[in-house]
Parts: sequence; structure tokens; C-alpha cells
Amino acid sequence: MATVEDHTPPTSEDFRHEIRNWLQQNCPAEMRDGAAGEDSICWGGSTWEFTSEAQKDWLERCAARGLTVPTWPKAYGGAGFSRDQDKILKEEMQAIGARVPLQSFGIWMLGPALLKFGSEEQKQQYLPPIARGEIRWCQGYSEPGAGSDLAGVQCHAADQGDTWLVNGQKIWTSYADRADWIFALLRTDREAKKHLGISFVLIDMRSEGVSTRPIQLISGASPFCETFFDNVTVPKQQVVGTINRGWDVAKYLLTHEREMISSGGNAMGTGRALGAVLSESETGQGDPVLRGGAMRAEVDSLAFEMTLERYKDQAEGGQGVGDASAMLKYMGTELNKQRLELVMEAEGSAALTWGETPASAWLRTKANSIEGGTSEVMLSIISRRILNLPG
Amino acid sequence: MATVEDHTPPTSEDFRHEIRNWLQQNCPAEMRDGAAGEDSICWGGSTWEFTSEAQKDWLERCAARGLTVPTWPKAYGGAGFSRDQDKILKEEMQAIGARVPLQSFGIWMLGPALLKFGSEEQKQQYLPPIARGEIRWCQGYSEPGAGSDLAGVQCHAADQGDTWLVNGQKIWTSYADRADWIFALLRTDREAKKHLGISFVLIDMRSEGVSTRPIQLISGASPFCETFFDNVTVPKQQVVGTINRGWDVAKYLLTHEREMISSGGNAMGTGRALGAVLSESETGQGDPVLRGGAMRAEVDSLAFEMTLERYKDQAEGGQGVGDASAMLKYMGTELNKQRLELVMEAEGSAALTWGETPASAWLRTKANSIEGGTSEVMLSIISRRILNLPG
Amino acid sequence: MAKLIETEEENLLAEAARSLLDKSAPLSHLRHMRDSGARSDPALWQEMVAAGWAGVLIPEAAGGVDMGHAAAHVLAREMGRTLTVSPFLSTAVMAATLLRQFDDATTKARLEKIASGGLTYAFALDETAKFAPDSIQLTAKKRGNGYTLNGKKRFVVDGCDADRILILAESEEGPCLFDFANTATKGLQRDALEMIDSRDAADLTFDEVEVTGDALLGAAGAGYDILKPALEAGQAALAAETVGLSQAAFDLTSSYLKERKQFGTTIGSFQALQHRAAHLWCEIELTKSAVLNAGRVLDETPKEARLAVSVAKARATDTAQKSVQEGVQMHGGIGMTDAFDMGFYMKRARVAAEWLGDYGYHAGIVAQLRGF
Amino acid sequence: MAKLIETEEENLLAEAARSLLDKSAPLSHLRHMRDSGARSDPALWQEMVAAGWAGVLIPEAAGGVDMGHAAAHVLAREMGRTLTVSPFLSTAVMAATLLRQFDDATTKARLEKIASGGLTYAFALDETAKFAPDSIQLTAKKRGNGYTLNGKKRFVVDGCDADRILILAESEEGPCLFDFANTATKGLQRDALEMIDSRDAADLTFDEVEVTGDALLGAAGAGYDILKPALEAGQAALAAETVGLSQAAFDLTSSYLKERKQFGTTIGSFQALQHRAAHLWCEIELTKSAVLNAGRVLDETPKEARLAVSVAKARATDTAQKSVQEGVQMHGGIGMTDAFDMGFYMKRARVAAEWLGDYGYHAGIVAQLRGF
Repeated sequence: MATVEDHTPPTSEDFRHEIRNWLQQNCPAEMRDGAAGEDSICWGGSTWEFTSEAQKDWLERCAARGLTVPTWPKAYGGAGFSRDQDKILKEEMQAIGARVPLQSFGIWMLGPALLKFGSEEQKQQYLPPIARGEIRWCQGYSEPGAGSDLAGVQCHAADQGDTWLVNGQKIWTSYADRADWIFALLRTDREAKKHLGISFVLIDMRSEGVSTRPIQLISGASPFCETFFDNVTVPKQQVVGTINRGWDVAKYLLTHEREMISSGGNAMGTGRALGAVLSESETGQGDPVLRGGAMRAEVDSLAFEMTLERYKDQAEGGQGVGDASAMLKYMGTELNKQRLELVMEAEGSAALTWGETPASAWLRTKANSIEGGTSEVMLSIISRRILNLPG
Repeated sequence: MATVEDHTPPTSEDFRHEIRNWLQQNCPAEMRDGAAGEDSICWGGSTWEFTSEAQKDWLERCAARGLTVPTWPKAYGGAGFSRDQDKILKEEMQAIGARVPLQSFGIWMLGPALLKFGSEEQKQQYLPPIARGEIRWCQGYSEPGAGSDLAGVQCHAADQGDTWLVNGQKIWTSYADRADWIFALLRTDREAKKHLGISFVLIDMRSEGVSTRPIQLISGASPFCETFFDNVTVPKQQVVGTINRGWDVAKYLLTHEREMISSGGNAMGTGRALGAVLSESETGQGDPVLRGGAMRAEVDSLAFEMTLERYKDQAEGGQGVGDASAMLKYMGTELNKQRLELVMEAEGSAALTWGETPASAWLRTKANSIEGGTSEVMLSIISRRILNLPG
Repeated sequence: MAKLIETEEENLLAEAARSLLDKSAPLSHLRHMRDSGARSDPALWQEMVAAGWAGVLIPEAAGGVDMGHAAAHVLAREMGRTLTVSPFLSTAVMAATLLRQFDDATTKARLEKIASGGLTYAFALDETAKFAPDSIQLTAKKRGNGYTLNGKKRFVVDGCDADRILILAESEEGPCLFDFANTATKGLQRDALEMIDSRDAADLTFDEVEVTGDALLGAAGAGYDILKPALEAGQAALAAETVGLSQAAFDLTSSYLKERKQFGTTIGSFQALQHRAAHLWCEIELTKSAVLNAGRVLDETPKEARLAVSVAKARATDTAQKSVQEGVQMHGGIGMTDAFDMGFYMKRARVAAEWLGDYGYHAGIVAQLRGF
Repeated sequence: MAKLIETEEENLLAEAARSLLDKSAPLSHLRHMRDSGARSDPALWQEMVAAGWAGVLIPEAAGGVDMGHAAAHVLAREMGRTLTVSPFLSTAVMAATLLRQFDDATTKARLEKIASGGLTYAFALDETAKFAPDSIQLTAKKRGNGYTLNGKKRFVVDGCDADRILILAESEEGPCLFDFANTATKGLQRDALEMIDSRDAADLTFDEVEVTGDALLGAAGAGYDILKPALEAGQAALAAETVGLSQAAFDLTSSYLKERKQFGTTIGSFQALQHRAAHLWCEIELTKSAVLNAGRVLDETPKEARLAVSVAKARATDTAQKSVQEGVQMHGGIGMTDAFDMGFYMKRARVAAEWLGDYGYHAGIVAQLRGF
């Protein structure tokens, strides 16, 4: 691996070879089972209980090499990889069935926001612990009564000089009950127009006055919470970007989140390809309705993957993805819902029980077209900002 | 047939027997070919050229017995049949492949409106010639610039004492170039609110100042015209119902028209059942996408037929169909469009030429979800009047 | 055929049913059962028995009220509305339809017992993950006066708590139907399934299970013929139940559209949602017609009911999925929470979709009967 | 693989193509051709030849510009936008891809002739109403040095006016591909088809038609292998053409939504139409990606192009139908009139759907390659 770091840029074949060697030497056998389900994820954080020594070793070895956040700068705990290098890393990991060493909202969401909007101090303070899996973050956007209407934030931060006094409630905060910190949208100016007067604030969940309550979903899982702020004091330096301009940060992250959710499309459901499910299903092959539906889903899903690829190429080429992320979010989640419906049909009564069945993943996909902006909001964004239709 | 008229009500078996005998004796052999396409229809009217002696005989014999409009009162040229009797007549006609003796907008549209809103004098004047196929009617509702927005009628009838002076233009007037008379919505009060100030007026197409221009459709057919009124004088007794309350008549007829269009669903396309097309198609059986689609279409089409039946039963039971006719219109035309898409797919390249192919019928169905109120207008009607959603 | 509108009698029956269910089995009752781990509620069933529901398809001579399939559908639909858990479908619809084909004393006694609430049934049909009653692998081997059963049955609805089980097996003489006490039996293994709709279902494994000769219903080899009317009755009643479910989910959604405010207005004023809701209403209307029609045909010309029943089951399956999917999506976040009822409808809709033949199974029958 | 974004070079090519087509072959040109009964326009083709389009896939050594499939797709897409009628797809894409597999003098001369606009080709493949190149019934019977052909070919695109025809036939040695002058020939009957998209197509009947041995391309029995690259190139280019069509129909519709007033406002402010338009835009985006991908794969790893090509053709077929159907419906009455252009898009979309394999054909290939 030393060589990877020294040569810049190494040829991609050399790079691949070195990555392969490093993985061979460092990825514990137990972490090579290709598992991708909810149970195998390492979320990190101060209260994280590793499911095995191997999970701990794997995280630490990766973190030491910057491989939990390969494309972040080395200064903040990353490996400074280009996107092509990152792709090679992912391919090589996939080839040996290596688990992702660490997943978190810090990596997906806060990190990119800090890299773009954070002060140098904030970057140095918050990014490395995310990369090492030491601090687990959650997201505080939605509020009861304003699900899709994010700019309608009511949760209030009153100006107290050097600090804010925060009061209010957030909902759909992912795993807030297990998070160390939260990044939240707060109303810092009640007089300003809707989209103004909002700030993007980082809050320690151990602060006095913060409490959470998990929300049970129809899938049986509780990935979301309600989070309550009752006279919570927050230092002003914990605002990211400009005060009252948090909407800019939020908008950037929303775009980013849509891409994440859409590209996670297949991974969010059952890990098995539809074709594999169908070819193993006991009678699915003979039913033209199911088979025709699966053929259609497969065509669509391949076209969607090509679209993700195209937009990534575009983003890298400097053209940006922008509002088209709404399309990725919309199509990714809707196609994935359809795919899981077909998986349920293909597996018939075998899928109707809890346990080792796709039932829970099927129900979980129903939230994907709601969280991070509903499909309807995405369509309205496309209509207005891309098609320039009135209204 | 005398017996049919004497006994009231005859048992349905007797009735069926008598109908069968009458048809056996009166329906010319050439009129028993089961033809239902555009070319085999007898539309009647003063300029009608019968395609054969048999067509003429068949019309005259039916008209003499009231069988062109079986459910109309005998006094106006009908046979006074109940709906059950009418159903038996249709079944027996279908059994020998008898053609419908006469079709017309007079029968479908104006007749029912006159029966409900016309004066006794109007009924006696206009209904019998419709029943005998002597006068052909067309409908003048839509105007350029106000396709779906029927209440936005601009075509103007200026009050001149005993007469109106009509000026303006209608569009989508069916076969106006071959019609003797038109029933039209005209604005008779420009001050009144949108839905008021409209009258339902009957106009002789031979009146000075009336002209027409056919519109060619993408299917190649020209079933519609533009119709122009240039200082046309119309006697005031040719208003049906109350002056300025023509919207009531129009609304009634719109409901009626929706039912007509939806129940005509299958007849409007190719006469062949989807299943027959598919089982004869050369490779359609082996393609799960096509076969799955056809299965779905068949299920839906049967459910739709049952729904038509249910609503007819409801209407007869006095519960009325009302706004639900919007559902019949919407689902009937949308399902029929899907069906013709499948027919085109099933017939493959054999369907891609003009002539004895479903191509023309396929293209014609595309208008069905536009004429008589678009699918979007139907959905809005359902949303507002049935679901009571706001707006 | 009788008209495709509900009769005054049917309307009264629906009202009575609604009143019983709203009191004794609203959706919160199912939630309570699930949370307390109960998969059936004998007391509730006795209430239904007292109202005559158990005997809806049982001849008066055997203690029933014999109101017919259309009436049974009214009850099933109302139970679908509140997702009521009961042995109604397996026992009062399917078993009653099956047993009334026979007029021996034993059968009559069983029908009487069903009508009086003393006996419930389950049907053991599926062997793979899909409904396929015409390809049975579970063997019934003649042994003296009786039979020995070997094989597996899956997704036996009511399979844990039903008193008796009707088992479709393949013998040398062809398909046989056995009527079997669902008690501890040598060689029979019963695995309760933890169903997503929280109802009773089980997998059954038969390892050299011996049954006596009088367990055989009807003639050996006639198993499928005897079963057929019960299957059709069950499929149609399940379609009715599923229509009730679709309507209830739709009603929840449509109310929510009128109440919920976002972006400064009720979301029901958004035309995109209006049109989707209107389309869904149309779908439900078509499905209601198909179910009404199936009821009429089963009551009047039961031997020609195959097409009508499959159209109804296919439509009901499809419409229910649309209704619950739109239901969750239009509710947004709240629709995803277990605290809200929509998830219960979604889970039941999926189980009902598979039971007694899925969409493709019934659409396939329709295609075949329509000549393609 | 090269990135899935269009290169600067491709953008310039598209601009040049658009400028030529907007001038010489706007949609009104097709309308004019149809109304005057013309099914091809040799002068227009010579303009394209002059611009180098005929040689887009022909090696420079044979007088072409050899720009590759992705470039050919740019041209095809722009022609789809204006529904340009030309021999581009059959000749410049398919025949060129086919012939460049050989390096003999005759073939080279033919490629040169194609590039210089002196030779056009048609492919005679279909024998039933569906594309099925792997089950050929037209027989080629060895007779001395040559072959005798018997059988029928249907839906031969460009079959009336092309100079030569490539015919897939079944011989004792397996499938054979013949390169055949499309002139009056004993035993050959050519029936022009009156196509709904107003283009050139014919049915061909072969009754003891004799061809010489040198008409056989490549080895006997290798006909399908030789044909395969040409088919894939044609399918992908047709997908590109169809994407252009979808986009053009969508653009018409989207402009109309902004202009047309009903109920006192522009219809584009109705949310139901907005969401449908937005959805359609998403569909087109996915299809564009599939076509871009097929171009890249054909240029870089042509032997592995099967999946990419079928995804592109399937998606393009499906998206085009949606685009024209929504196009007609959202335009209302005007969309139905022949005087408006939408009908032309609808008709071409249907013909393009069937040519070289319909949705089900290509989705079937996708399923097979994805293991089910």
C-alpha cells in the first residue's frame, strides 16, 4: 500500500494490483462474506458494539489507510483517491466480498457538507472522527406537520449572544437514539421569508435537554426517531456556513442525499438480483405476468444503472448533476419499489413470513420514495426547474 | 310481431321467440354478415346513399316496427321496449349477425335530450324523422381555443326578437359535412356567468351562412369538421329547454355521451377480441411481455363490461349514473387504447400498413380519450364531484 | 341473472355486519391481537356465529341460514374493511361449500357443528410457494382400510387453530380429499408461521401419517372435483374481503387528502394527487363490479362460475396492491409508521394476493377460458 | 470505457446534423413526401453523403470517415428528431458494419460505393410478422455453382428502392447470407407496402430464384454470425433514432403545455400534467443513458454489445410509445389531427418498435443474459 501512496498517479493496473494485495493482507476472512444487510453494517459511534473482533479490526485497518472515506483529502482522514481509483477499490472489495468497513450519515451527508461549507477549523474538528467511526451523526431536517415542506422549519434557535437556545421537535431523524451528534436545520430568524432565516447547526446529542423516541415502521424496523429539544444551549461556532443561510447547505445536501438514496437503490432492498430470485422461484417462470414484469424491471434497472453512471461522469466532468438528482431519487426509489414487489410475487407464500425473507426489505422500500423528499416533490422539482413549467 | 305488440308484458321466452321469428322473416341475408366497421354503418339522412337495396329494406322494415329506437315511446317512432326486451332484441340480432339498421347522433344524443327537455311539439317534430333515418344530426359543442372548457362557449346568438342571429365557429362537429341539422351550444347572454347564458339550439344546416370544413385525423379518417356560422338566422322555437339554461341540457347529454363512448369501447376498435388476435398471432404467444399484457387487458376489459352492466342496472333501478359516467368514459376509453396497443403489438409488422389492418382503428382510439371530455377532465370531475376533494 | 346492484337485504346485512365489527373487531383489535401474540379470537367468532355468519352457506336443514354467496361476500367485504381475523373464509365459506355437497349423517352433523360454532376447518393445499392444486405431490397410499400420508403442505391458512383440516393428496386412484382432526398425530409435524399479516398459518409435514378410510371425502380420485366448488367460493369471498380492504385503505387516504396541510394548503387540492386518487377510485369501482358479478354467478349458475371468480380474484388482488401502495405514498412519513393502520392493510393485501392463487394464476385462467 | 457523456466532437457533429436536417429535411419534408407519394429522396441522401454520413462506419481506406457507432447514433438521433427518411440505417449503419468484416476487393468496392453515395442496401430478414432471424424458412438450395431461393420475406425496410438486398436464407449447411441486386429477377416478386410511417418497405416472394455462387457472403452456414454485428449496430442506431423521436415529441408537448390556455390558465400549470411530463422526462433520460452506453460498448468492446444493445432498443421502443401517447393526449384535439405533426411521430414510433425486434424480443434477450 505504501506504493499506492507514493506514486501519483500510479497506472490503474498497478493501482489495482496494490489494492488487491492490501485487501488480501488486511481484510479479515469473516469480513469477506459479502453480507450487506442491516445486521452486517458497521455504523460506528461512541456506543457502537462491534459484532466481532474482525469487524473492529477491519474498521481500524481501513481507517488507518483512509479507506473508510477514500475520496476525502488525506488531511481529514481520507485517502485522497480519484473517482476512478475509488471505483477500482470498490471493484476489488466486491471481488472478494469484502464488507463496507463503515457506513454513516457523517460519511454520506455531513462530510460533503463540511467539505463544501465548513470552516477549516470545523473540517479539522469533525471530519477525522467521522472517518475513524468514532462519532456517529444523525440528520435533523423534517418536523411534524411539515414532512415534505422542509423550508417550513419551526424548530427554533433563539439568539443568546454567543449561544443559541434551541426549542422544538424534529422527526424522521435516522437512528437519533444511537447518534452522538445531530446536524439540524433550525429557524434562527422568524421574521425572514420562509427559505431565509434558517441555519444549519451541529448539536451534541448529549447536551442537556435533548431526548429521542424511536418510531417503529411497518417493516418492524425503527431506523427513525422523533427528537426533542427542550431549552438546549448550542455554541454559535457550531453553525455551518452563514447564519440564516442554512438553506443553501440544506439544498446542497438534499441534492446529495437524493443521489445517495437513488444509487443505493439496489442495495437497500434484498441483495439478490431479480433474475436470480425468479430463476429459483418455484413457479414464477411459468407465469407470463410475473415474467413479463421481471423482464421489464430488469431492462429498467439496467438503464437506471447506466444513468447513474452517466450522471457521475457528468458531475466529474464539471457539468454537475444539480436538479437532475431529483430524477435519480425519483426513478431509483420507484423502480426499486417495483422490483421488491416482483421479488415478493416471485417468492410467493415463502415471502409472507418474518425472518429470512424479503418481506422486511419490501416494506422498507416503501419509505424510500418518501424520505429525503417524496416522489411528488421530486416530480415538482423536475417540472419547475428542469422543464420550466409554470407554478 | 303482432303478438309482441298485443301482449303486455309477454313472458321473456315468448318475446324472444317472436323477435327471432320476425328477424328470420325480415332481416335480409346480406344484412346478416356481422359487419360492424365504419363502412357497414347506415347513418341515414337526406343525402344518404344506401350501399345496397338490402340496407334500405332493412332500415325501412325496422323503422316501421320501431326497432331503430326500440326503447323510445311508440308515439315518437320507437317500439316502447323495456331494457330487458331491448337486451333480448340485441342478443337475437347478434345471434344471426344482423347489422344495426341505423346509427346516428340523433338516436344517441339528441333523442334522449329531447325526450327529457323538449316540448311536446319538438318531440313530435324531430323524433320520428330520426327514428326513420330521414334527418341526420351532428353535435356542435367544442370551439377552437376551448377544447375541454365547454362552458367557455363564444359562438354567439344575438337576440333579434323572434329569431337569433348566430355568428361563430364550432369544431369537432362529427360528420357535419353530411348532416342535415346540428344541435349546438350557443352563448345567448354575454353578461351572464360562464355556465349561464348558454342555450341549446337546433339549426338547419341548409340555413344561409352555415358552412363546414372536414378535419383529417391521424388515422386517415375525417369524422369531424369545423363548422362556421356567418349571420345565420334561427327561429327562437328551436331552443330546447329554457333560454340561457342550455348548460343543463348539455350536462345531461355529456353524461349520456360518456356512457355511449365508454360502452362503445370495444366496438370502436377492431371488432376482434384480443384473445383471438393473440392466439392467431405468429409469435405473440411466446412473448411473456405481450402475453402478460394481454392477460391483464382481458381481465380489465371483463371487469369493465361488468361495470357497464352494473351501472345500467343502477340507472334502471332509479339510482342514476350521474357523475360516475365520467368513470365509464375514462376507463372505457383508456382500456380500449391499451387494448389496441396490444393488438398492434400482437399483429407485429402485419399491422403496420394501411388497409385491412387494425392500424386505422388503433389511431382512432387515441381520440376517444379526448372527444366528449378528455380523460383529464373526467378525472377532475371524479375528484371534485365524487371524492369531494377541494378545488 | 339478478341485477348487479346490492339488494335491500344485502344492504341491511352490511349494516348489521358493520355494526358488529366496528364494536367487536375494529382494526385496533387486530393490532391488539398482534401485540399480545394472539392469532385467533374464539370469543369474536362466537359473536359472529350468534349473528348467523357461520351458517351463511349452510342449508337450513343443517342449522344454517343459507343466504348464499353474495351475502357471504357482503360479510367478507365488511371483514376486509376492518381486517377482521376469523375462521369465516376457511370454515363458513370453503368448508361449508365443500361439505354441503354430501348428504350423509356425518357430514350433516359437521355442518350443524360449523353453524353452531363448534367446529372450524383449514385447507391444506399448497406444496410449493405458489397455489397449484392440480399438481399435488403429497401421497396417500392405500393401507388396509385406510391411507398413509407422506409429504408437505405449506401456507395452510388457519392451520394451527382449526379443529379439522381438509387435505388434498395424490393417490393411485387420483386426487383424494381427506377430512382430518387437527390434533397431535403420530408423524404429523405442525410448524406455526410468523405471518406478516399476523394471522394463523402453518406448514404441515406428513411422515407416514395414518388415516382411517372414513377420513376420505367422496370417492377416491374425485378429490379435485369435490374441492373445486369450495375453491371457487373461497376465491370469490377472498376477492370480496380484499375489495373491502381496498375501499378502507382508499377511504383512509381520501380523508387524509382532505385534512393534511402542506405548503400552505390541503394536499387534496394538488391535482396530481387528485387524479391519482380518482384513478384509484375507478379501479376500485371495476373491481367491485367483478366481485358483485362473481357473487351473482355463484348463486345462480355455480357450475359456470370459473371465469367470473377468476376475474374477481385477479382484479381484487391487483386493486388492493394499488390501493395500499398509493395509501402509504400519499400519507408520506406517517403512512410508513407502525402506529398508523396503513401498514396492516399493506401486509394483509400481500397475503391475500397469494392465498388461493395469485394474480398471474387467475389471469391465466381468464386467458385460457377466453381462448388464448 | 469512455465516459457516458457526449464528447465535444459529438456535440459538434450533432450541431452540424441539426443544421443540415433543419434546412433540408424538417418534418414538413416528410409530410410533403407522403402527400406526393414519394417514399425516398435521393437528392437528400446525396446531401448526407456529401456531409460524410454514408461513410460514418466505413474505414478510411474504403473512403469512409470511420467515426464509430456513437457518432452514427448522434446522426440517427438527429434524424429521429425530424423523422428524416433516408437509407442511412440500412445502408450506412447495417450494410457498412456487415461488409467491413470482409477485406476482398469486391467488398471494398462496395463499401467505397456506399461511402460515395452510389449504392444502397436493404436487409431481407423477417418471414413472419415478428423479427426472428434465428428461425428462417426461406430455403437456399445448392444448384451447381449457385443457389436456388424459395420462400417469402416480409417487412423489408427500404426494399423497393435499395440497390441491393442482403437476404438471410437457410441452406443445408446452415444459414447463408446472400448479397443480391434488387432488380427485376425471374421468380422474384416485390410488393410495395403502404406503410403507416410513409417509408419504403416491401414484401418479397422468391419462387425458384437463382443466384450465383459469388452472391454468398462469407462461408455457407455462417450467415447468422456475419449478420450479427450488423443487426446489433442497426438495433442500437434505431434505438438512437427513436430517442430522437421521443425527445422531439416531448419537446412539442412541453412547449404546448407552456402555450395552450384552458380554463383561464396555461395547461402546463396543472400539476397532474406537470407530474406526467416530469415522469416522461425521467423515462427519456434513462433511455438516453442506455443509448449512450450502447454506442460506447459497440465502439469499444463490440463482441460484448448484446446486452447493451438490447437494453437500448427495448427502452427506446417503450419510451417512444409513452412519449407519443402522452403527446397526443396532452395536445387534445389538435394532437389527433393530421395537420399537426404528432401523428407522424406516433406512426413512426410504432414501425420503429417492430423493426429489428420489438420490446418483448429485446427484453427476452436481456432476461436470458441476466440469467432468467
